[in-house]
Amino acid sequence: MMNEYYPNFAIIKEIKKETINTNTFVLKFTDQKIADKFSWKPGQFMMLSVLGVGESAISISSVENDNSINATIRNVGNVTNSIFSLKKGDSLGMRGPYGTGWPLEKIIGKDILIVAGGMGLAPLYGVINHVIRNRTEYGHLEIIYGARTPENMVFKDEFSKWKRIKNSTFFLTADEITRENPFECRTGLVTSCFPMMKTHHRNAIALLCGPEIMMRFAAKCLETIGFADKKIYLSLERRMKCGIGKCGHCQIGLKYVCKDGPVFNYDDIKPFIRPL
Amino acid sequence: MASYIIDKKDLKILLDKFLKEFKVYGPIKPGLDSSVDEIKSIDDLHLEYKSTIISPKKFFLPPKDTLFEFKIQKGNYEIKEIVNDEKFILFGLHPCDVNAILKLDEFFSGKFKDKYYQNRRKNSIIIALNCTQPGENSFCKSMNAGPFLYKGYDILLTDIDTKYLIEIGSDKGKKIIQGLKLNIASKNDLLKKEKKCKLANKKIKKILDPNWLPKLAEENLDHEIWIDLGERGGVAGSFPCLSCGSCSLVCPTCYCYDIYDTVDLSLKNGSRVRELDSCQLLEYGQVALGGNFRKDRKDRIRHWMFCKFGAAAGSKNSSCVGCGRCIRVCPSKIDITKVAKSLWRKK
Amino acid sequence: MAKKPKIGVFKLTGCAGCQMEIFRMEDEFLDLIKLFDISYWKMAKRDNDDKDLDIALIEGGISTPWEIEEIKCIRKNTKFLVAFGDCAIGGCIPSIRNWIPQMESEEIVYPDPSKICSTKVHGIGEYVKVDAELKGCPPHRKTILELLKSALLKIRPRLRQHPVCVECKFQGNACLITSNKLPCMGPVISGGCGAICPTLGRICEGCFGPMSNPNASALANIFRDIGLNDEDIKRKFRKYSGMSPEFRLEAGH
Amino acid sequence: MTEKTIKVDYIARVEGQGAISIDITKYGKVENLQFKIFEPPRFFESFLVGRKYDEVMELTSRICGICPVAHQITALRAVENAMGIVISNQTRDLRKLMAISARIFRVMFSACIF
Repeated sequence: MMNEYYPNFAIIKEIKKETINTNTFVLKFTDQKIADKFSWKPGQFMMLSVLGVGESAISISSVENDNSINATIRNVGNVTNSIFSLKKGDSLGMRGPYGTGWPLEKIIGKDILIVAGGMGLAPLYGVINHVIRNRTEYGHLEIIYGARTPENMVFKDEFSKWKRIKNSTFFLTADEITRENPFECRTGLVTSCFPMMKTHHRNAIALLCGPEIMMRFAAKCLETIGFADKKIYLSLERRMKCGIGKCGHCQIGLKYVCKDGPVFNYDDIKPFIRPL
Repeated sequence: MASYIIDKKDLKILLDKFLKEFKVYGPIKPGLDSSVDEIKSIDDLHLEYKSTIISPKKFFLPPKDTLFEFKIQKGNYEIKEIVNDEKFILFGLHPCDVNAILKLDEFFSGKFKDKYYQNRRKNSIIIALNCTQPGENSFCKSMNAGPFLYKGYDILLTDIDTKYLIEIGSDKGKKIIQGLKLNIASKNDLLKKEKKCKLANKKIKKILDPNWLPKLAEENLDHEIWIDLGERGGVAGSFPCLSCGSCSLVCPTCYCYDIYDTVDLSLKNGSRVRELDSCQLLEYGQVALGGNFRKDRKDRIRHWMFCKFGAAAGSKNSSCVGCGRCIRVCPSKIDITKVAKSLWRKK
Repeated sequence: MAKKPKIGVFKLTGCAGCQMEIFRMEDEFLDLIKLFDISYWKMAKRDNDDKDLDIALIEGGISTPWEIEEIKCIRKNTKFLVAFGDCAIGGCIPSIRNWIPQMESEEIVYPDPSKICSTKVHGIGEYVKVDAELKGCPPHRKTILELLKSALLKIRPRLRQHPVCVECKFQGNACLITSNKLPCMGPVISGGCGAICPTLGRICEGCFGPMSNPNASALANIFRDIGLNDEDIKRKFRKYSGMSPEFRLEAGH
Repeated sequence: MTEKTIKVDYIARVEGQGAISIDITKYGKVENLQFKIFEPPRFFESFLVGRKYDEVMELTSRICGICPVAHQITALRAVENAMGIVISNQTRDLRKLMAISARIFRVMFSACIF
């Protein structure tokens, strides 16, 4: 019997700097058998661990069907801090993937509205790439990405590519622009982009990820525009310890974020999202 | 399977046989303050207990449990498995606790299996004892978990005055009493058990209808009673919640745990440990950068109540069995049955 | 191996019991000397250097003007400043006198109070930024070790602030409040001691200070229900951490 | 005439919060001795007024972290004397045992750090 709690080991193949405190780590399982068997869906997450320090849930931000796993991590806590002190070639513990991921099969043929804030773009990165690769299967793609400042944005290298996607709109917005503004960001919250939005709620699905306060406001605004609760999906963050729905920390209402989520239909969890 | 009968004074024979082969844990004190601990001889055993302080889940989900040990050498890791193969008998568990164990069994299986729990469970033999003297806080009858047991035991004892009725519930149970000369129970003995059951049922004063509990939770997310419980007090004579976590720690179906790493001073050897946690504590919902998803006391107590009502993520597997431990242990005198009743009344 | 972290141990208004707790880590003490560079520790060595410390363990509260200067100076020279024990966090037992007029207490103790220069006792947090708190009177050696280990690992220490009740339940104790009607401070007091007193049948006196988000007013009400009067309750909350914001109301501010 | 001066800036036995300086003449006579305690006052005597009798032992043991037992046992005796309580021989012996072992610890400790 496999023990779910044992981490497998992965090697850091590459480290890409995203922002001042965010890096993308390209990881690969050291065990080739596990690496070959590994498959994931956009929106799922991994449990990364540095033995002696602890374990942390990190969402996968790879391009689909890639042999390696990208993890975009912001340096905020003990585990992430320890991961940041690792160098290329170092190994760390990794188990997963866990969670359900975005309902990509369910939304074929629909327009897609992606609203992301800050680090929230990481779990959606796979979705955007999936839509680009299967462009004909989906309708209009609209990405609204907000961050505190333009410097705080992740995946900046991809922005020029995303701006050229066929049948799509791409908004960038920042709370404040202190220094230069290389991507022609607007200022304001993500919701300030909604009035200019091309997506009409009739045939669209909204995918939200970001700080919970942002998602709550965005979901509320989308509701007033006319989006049905069932058409809004969001990816939540909670304290996770086991990743497999046993330790109980990530409960939200009748669900575990780690097992039943982290992607939820807004309709299911609406009563449980409240002010921090 | 067949039922047997044993004289109370002959219980020693039974216990001595078990002691020869297994480690035996059982209630060690009479009354309410009992605890399930190791039994070395018949004198340690007190089957007239009402309830234990800590539930017997500690044998399957210990307060502190090492998941694995590791060694770090020049950036390479080595993981050492922890094997615990000790076989043991839990002697004299009450039906509520056995039912709670059944719930945990369900919880720790499923798509992701918890090897540690399942391993301990596999190595355990449960000898249950039907509860003829339910305590004043018990409401097991309402939660379909007692006072008499109908499933989940390997062997079931029932006190019928001068004798114990022995019922076998599994092959494991059959195997361990093989070789003992026991008398087959008569029809009269079985009738006596029925009578005892009825008597015990009558002794339970707290009654609740479990069927509407989940619905009650669903409808009362924003009820005032949660503010009363958290800050103001006065729910059926209770004080405000202290967030001490006692209720969830003594609960036989609470399963939440925390995982952390410890290392020795050389930073080379360490272990990953899980420790029983409580949703009543502030740190339970805390994430990096100080964010907390359950900051308010009222949110925490509400979550726990809902979990016990069967309206949280654990669903039926973490719902209440009516053992009454949380009522007894709460310094604030918060009574889950009274909370449920006032929710119902205030509708 | 990287440079050994430099440690300084300082004593202000306290009893040195917390420092003693370091000496009492008999099993690990020799390893600690090897792993750390003890740069300043008046109690243990003659040559002391308080410059460029990685960690400073401050024992004791602040009750004199020159201690204010001293703690500010230590803060300047230290990367990670630890309030080591209850005195440094909130004044602990010496802070009981904060409720007595200063002149009055001086006159009781000293025949000539004019030579005494003392103010009310406060924790060091009143004057400087504190990076971590080690609760306890004295802190348990396990938590001290945890802090030192996390310094080596360069992570934030895992210092839990659960109530004594949690540890009491781990030990399998019966609740002293509910079963014996004793005024135990456990439900609002931070654990870490392993619930030593309740395990021996004694009530928790509260030497580890308030837990995270305690409900002190509720416990005061419970005490009142048990039969304590307002003076008793004030005295209980005013013992180890009366100055803490969590207990301030119950301690009679 | 001062021939030799012994100066200790901080004495570890009083937790580093005391100093001593001795001037000695040629003939070995102590000419000048200064003993300074710069430990901040904590006014135990004043705040113990108004506390309950059973708290005294607990509070006084915090006078000194090196020798808590001495203060504790003394406080116990004071309370017992005040209330006229006569303790049994067994209790007295146990306390003696405790005091002696605490003293052994203290002496060992002082020997170690110097």
